[in-house]
Amino acid sequence: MSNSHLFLKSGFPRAPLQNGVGRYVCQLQRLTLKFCKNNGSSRGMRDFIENHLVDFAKENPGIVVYVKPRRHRAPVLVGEYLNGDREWLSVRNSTQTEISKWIDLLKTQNGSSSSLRLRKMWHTDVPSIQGPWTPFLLRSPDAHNQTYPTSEASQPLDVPQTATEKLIELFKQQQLEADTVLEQKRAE
Amino acid sequence: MSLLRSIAGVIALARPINSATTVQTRRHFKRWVSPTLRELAHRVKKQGVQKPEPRSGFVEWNYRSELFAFGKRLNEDFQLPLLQTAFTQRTYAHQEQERQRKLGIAEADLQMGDNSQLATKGVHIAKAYIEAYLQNALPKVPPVGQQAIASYLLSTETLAHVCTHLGAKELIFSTEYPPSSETLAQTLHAIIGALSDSSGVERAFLFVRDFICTQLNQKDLLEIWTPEQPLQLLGEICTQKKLGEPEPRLLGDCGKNTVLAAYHVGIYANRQLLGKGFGEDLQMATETAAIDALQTLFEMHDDRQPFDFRLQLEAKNVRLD
Amino acid sequence: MVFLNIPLLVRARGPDEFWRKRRIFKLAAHYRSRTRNVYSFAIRSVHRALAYATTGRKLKKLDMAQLWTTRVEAGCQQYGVALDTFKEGLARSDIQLNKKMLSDLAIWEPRSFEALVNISRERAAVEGLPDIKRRSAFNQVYGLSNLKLD
Amino acid sequence: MSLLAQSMRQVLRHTTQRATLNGAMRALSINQKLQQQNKPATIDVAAIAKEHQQECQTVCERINQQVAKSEQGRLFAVVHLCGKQFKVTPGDIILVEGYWPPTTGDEISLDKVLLAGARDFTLIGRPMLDAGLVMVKATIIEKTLTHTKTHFKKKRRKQYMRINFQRSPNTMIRINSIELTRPLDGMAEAEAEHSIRLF
Repeated sequence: MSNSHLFLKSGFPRAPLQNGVGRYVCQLQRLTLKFCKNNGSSRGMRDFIENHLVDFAKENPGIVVYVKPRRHRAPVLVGEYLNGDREWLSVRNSTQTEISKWIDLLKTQNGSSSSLRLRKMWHTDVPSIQGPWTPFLLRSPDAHNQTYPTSEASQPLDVPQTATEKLIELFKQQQLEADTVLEQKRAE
Repeated sequence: MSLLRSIAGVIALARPINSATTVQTRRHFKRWVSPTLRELAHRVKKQGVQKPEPRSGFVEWNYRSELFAFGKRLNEDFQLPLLQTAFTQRTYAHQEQERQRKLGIAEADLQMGDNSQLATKGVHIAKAYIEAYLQNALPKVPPVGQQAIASYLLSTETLAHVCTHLGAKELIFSTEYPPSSETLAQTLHAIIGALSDSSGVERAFLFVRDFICTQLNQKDLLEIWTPEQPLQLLGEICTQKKLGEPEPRLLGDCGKNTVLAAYHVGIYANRQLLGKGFGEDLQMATETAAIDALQTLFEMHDDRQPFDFRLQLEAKNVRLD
Repeated sequence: MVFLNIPLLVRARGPDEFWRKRRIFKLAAHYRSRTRNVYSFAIRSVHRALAYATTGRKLKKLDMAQLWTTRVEAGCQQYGVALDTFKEGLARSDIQLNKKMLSDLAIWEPRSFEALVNISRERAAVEGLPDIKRRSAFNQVYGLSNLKLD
Repeated sequence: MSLLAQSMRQVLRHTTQRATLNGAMRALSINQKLQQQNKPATIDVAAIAKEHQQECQTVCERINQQVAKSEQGRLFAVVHLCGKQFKVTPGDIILVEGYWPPTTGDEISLDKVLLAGARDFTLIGRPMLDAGLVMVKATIIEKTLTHTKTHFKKKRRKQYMRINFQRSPNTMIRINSIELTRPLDGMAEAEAEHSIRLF
């Protein structure tokens, strides 16, 4: 029986339901705050509920907030997301500022991201616009029906000019100049 | 000697105990915790796979605030009773009425609206808007293609996918849980209908654009609709547009008589290249080349103008007959 | 006054080490037989794995950089330009695309990559960089003819 | 040796009707200036500069026509963001690592565009394209922490073992649209005001 499910899953960055293309929808659906009324470890949670919870609920009408006092149980934040993920966060002995930070994180998340190792930092379904490189891209069609070995393809490249070729070239240039001089004389 | 040793032993033992008591007693994991948890897990496993129980069955559940949050999350304003009717299925409504009748509640206040009319209205709005949107975004695609894309967008799977991701799965009143994709699709239509009733058709159009049309973002249109006989279709279109008769030419090949043969075929109409395609054999390569040519003619390529999802379609050109 | 009689003092074995060992066993769940089940074996391989993971994160960045350079080199080899000439040409015409972008363009946008090679080859010719005259080994089959240089 | 960038002319030899141009106007403009310095006086410099100017204008016209008829299709851009470069098209997702102030739901425009391109042309910035030429709009859709990375150090037989757990923040951005806002107008404007852009 494979134990791969115990290991950290890896994946690629995805946004649920093309979020952000049409409009941005906050993905946190429900937030449950569980705490104990008189235990010391829930003090931060109790302060947060007294001072900040109402403003938080006013600012984010799209998130349903449940408060669940439980006797002798550790304070816990549970966030439920639109794609069905459920993020369980123990906030034992944390102050109200830390709790509000964790709640902001829950609010801006798309799902429980702590369980996914990202393998890439970008994602696109249209990687190529000018067409991906193919071996046929730069091959000129006339190279297609050549049967190798052809003499022209088997020449060495960048062979330096031999002396005789250089001489022939110079002679030709002289010829040209001689002709042009002759023409000018004849023209006058 | 043994007496001395035993007294020393007791003293030695006594010291750590009272030292433990003086230090604030550190609470460790009790030794009975892990065996108990293991036993519980074993029993749960023995029970076998359980049916997922609905979230609405939990203690912390308030339907009214969930409805309110649903509306606010999509920053639309719904009328809550209307939205509630949008979520109640007809079968559930009947079941409720029977139960209330059995309890002897007077017939008058037994009315429990179901979402069938809202759903029909929603279907109507969604279909009209999507067709207008596709007409505006993909003008050159033939009606068959636009119809195929519209039916893909309005298919039950896509609608069910959108509905679950809007968070409606928990809010639906229906007999069976989890709700089937048909109920989810119908609920999404009902939500569109409810939205058009409570805040006007304009908002409903924006809702359809933002949640249903965006499923086409970066989507390969060939996956949704591929022309059946590309070559014949290409021939017809070339004659219509008087481009000249399309004829395939081999542009290149490699590994000709091996298993991994690759042919690169281009389709030309009077010396103008229409499309290029690869394939294992010539027939398949011409097929892909024809499809590629059709894509360029219909402007369905990946590198066409991307869909504009911030476009405000005026209501007048969305025929709501 | 607490009377500690013998039965009470039989054994006090302290906290349950199940949870401490569980953290190691979770990381070793996919190992082979004894290294998965025996704690002393598991902890060794887990420590080794965590050390590999830590160094691996740095190595991955170096490998990716190496991969990108080879791809860019292959890309500009088609046009008969050496990699350092290509990079020098781009730097001098102050185009600051990094290796990742150049390799992405070489694969997915060959026309833009060709334009960049053109610019850098022009710049190299103007500035007189050394090995601009070297022709590509596959000149008439591949892209050099596209550049239609003299 | 003709120093003019051949990319101006049709690049692909076989008869693809999609002409391939390269809009590297600014590269050319500065190119000519440099040529003038180290070119012997014999070659008529003004003629070459005029020809280059002409070439650039034709390219810009063709691009402007295509953009006017909105036939340029999907644009891609290379964007510089938080120290990294991304190749983006509309509808993409990119992730920025580390602390980044913008929060979810914000609409931002990314203006460090190094290169923008379409099927038929590429605009190469040196090093960046002009301020308002390419408009890349994006929305922030998620701000999370990565998964817990363990930084583990151990020295054998030296009783030295350190383990630190780390979850660094990252931001997911959706690219909404990339458009060319202004028509291209050759080099005239490029030299005129080299506004220093403070970033």
